[in-house]
Amino acid sequence: MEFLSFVIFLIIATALGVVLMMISNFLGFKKKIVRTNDIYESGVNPVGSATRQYDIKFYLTAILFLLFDVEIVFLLPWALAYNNTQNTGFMVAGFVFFMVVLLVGYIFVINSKSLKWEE
Amino acid sequence: MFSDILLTIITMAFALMVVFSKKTVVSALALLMTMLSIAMIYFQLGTVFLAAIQVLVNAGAIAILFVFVMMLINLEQFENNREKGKVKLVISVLAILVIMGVFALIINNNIEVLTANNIPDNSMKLLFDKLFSVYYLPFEMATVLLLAAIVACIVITGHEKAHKVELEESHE
Amino acid sequence: MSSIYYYLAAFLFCLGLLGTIFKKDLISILLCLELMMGGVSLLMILMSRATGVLESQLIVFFIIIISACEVAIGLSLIIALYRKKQTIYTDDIKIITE
Amino acid sequence: MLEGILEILIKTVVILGIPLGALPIIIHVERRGAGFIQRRLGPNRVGPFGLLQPLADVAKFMFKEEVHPTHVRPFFYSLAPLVALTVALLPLACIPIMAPLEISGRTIYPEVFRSDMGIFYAFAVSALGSYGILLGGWASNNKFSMLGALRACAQMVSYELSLSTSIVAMIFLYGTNDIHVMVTAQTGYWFGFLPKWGFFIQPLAAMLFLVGIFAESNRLPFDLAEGESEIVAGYHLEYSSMKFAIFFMAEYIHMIALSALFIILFFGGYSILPGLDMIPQSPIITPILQMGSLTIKIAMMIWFFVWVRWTLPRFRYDQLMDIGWQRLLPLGIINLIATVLITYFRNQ
Repeated sequence: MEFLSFVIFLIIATALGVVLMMISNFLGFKKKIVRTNDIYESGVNPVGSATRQYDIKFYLTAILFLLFDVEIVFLLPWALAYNNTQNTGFMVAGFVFFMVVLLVGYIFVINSKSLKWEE
Repeated sequence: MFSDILLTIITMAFALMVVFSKKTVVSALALLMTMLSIAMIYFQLGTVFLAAIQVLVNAGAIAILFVFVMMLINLEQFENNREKGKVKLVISVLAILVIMGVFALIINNNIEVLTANNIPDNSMKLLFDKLFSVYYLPFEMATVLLLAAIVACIVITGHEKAHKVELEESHE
Repeated sequence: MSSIYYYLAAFLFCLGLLGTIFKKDLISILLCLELMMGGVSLLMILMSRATGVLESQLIVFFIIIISACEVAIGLSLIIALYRKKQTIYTDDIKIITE
Repeated sequence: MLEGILEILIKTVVILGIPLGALPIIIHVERRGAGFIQRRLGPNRVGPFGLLQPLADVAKFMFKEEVHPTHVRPFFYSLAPLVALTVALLPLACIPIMAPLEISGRTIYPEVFRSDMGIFYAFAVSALGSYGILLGGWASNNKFSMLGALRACAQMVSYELSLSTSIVAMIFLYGTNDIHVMVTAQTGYWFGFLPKWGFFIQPLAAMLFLVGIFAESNRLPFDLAEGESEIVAGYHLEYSSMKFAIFFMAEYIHMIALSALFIILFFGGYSILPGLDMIPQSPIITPILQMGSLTIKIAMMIWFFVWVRWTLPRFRYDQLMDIGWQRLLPLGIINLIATVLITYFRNQ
């Protein structure tokens, strides 16, 4: 039942977007001017291609996000399990170890200056 | 029953797209869709928590990383020069068909056992309790593994300055 | 529930294997490895459902952690290689090392 | 079975209809609010107080020429707005607008799909929000779009970390994932006058979450994705007419959904506002009061967004990343450690 309701919601939400996009396709004003369809670069003739090499920092941000995200995501079940267990001391000791590891990683990242954006 | 078949077909279609699509960016996006449909299957099987983790980590972070890298590397300068060793392809497709056949035999012989549902309703709570009592140590070790991965990533990609000097030289 | 998901898991694994063998660029190889991991995790959850053993769901947790590490390091290596040699094809790497 | 499907359909239509119907009003409030804050008039010509302006806008969006640039990747170019809108709508599925109703011995839940993993689900789905933007920027095949999309993505991803630390702290304190249990825990008063809202036990987490919402929904002061002075309009530069409008809607709906989550975690969700609970409760009045309270809370949040937007200038990109990684993330981690240790030692 849960799954069914999710699927129905998903289908209706997608259908909504499709219908909205169709509306302007049918009603939209149509006029063919060649220059309208050109690439936009502040009104001048476009230079080079858009698929150039971008800054490595974007990529480093994403990679560090992935690793930190995995760590933090696994804290969520920990928070739930803590409230079910009697053995809280053990849980908190593990948590402190976990956090120490996370902080060591964090300090390493900050020290390596790979997330410094200004030159 | 119907939704099982539909989800399977969707997942298979996206998985085929991952392998056979001509553009690598398209295959990365297809991988994202495969991950999302696998998450739907998890959801349908009743393991909502694992579905959420799958969406968060596999679809939310790993797939985004692939897309980012493709935008960084400027893949379109590489032409698609995959050479096709026809004999190798035929042999490995045959081998995979044999593997699938063996699999099908095993599944068909144990079909009652395999399609049973033996998970209790509050399985997530039990799962968490197990993870954070009996299997706490491996979990902590996995965290250390993540730390090692963070350090490795920074060290591998961290020669920004050397690279810049190189680029400037090549421009001149 | 029907047994069709078992076939799906096997299919994903085999397809990933096929891709890993035949793809020439490193990024596609990593993508196919992810497919294989997806197949294995799906099989783990199916088996946990069939046998009632919760531990196999825990394996999925660890697969997710390990695949995150693997992808991060693999992509870093690809980036480093690309900066050095301007290529991501396995054949070119072979030529370079010779 | 058929009855169940009908119930789901009704809930879906209501849950999707409310935010979509409220959108024109929100946009109008935003413009009039801008006028009010900057001491100018704002749109006031169409209809009384300019109230018909949103309708005129919708009509304009419908009848505008749809430009199909020749250099885009056509399939993904059309897919991107669709992805953005669908992903923005998904978190709404698990947000309850009132307490579960008891009708003839059957419990009817107000959210579209009921799960004890509600917060997880909403959080996981809203993490997908960056794909619409990334796809749009990439498919446009334009330098400005590409750069805007990359910026937006890196920014959303960085602020998600501090946002998730504050969610972990709140889940730890409530000890549950179930939204209804969370709201029940926040009903009532401390010392007879202070509402039992999460905000008063975790103000720091609330601040982190609030900043996170601004960054996730690309609102000013964090709207680097569309910084006009640098990259013209960012990822939706090549989009026109309804496709542009859909991106716009997706941004607002993302904002509404995240505000609703914020209210559930920190301001008591649908629990009745202090003052309104003087009204005598009955099975008919209570749900209406709950819906009203939730609406008022979300409206206050929206007004707060408008207020901030027209007050603060935009950050620079390096400042933005520094705030995310070097200020908010350590604050979140320290807050989490402090919360856990204090709770542990208080229970000893």
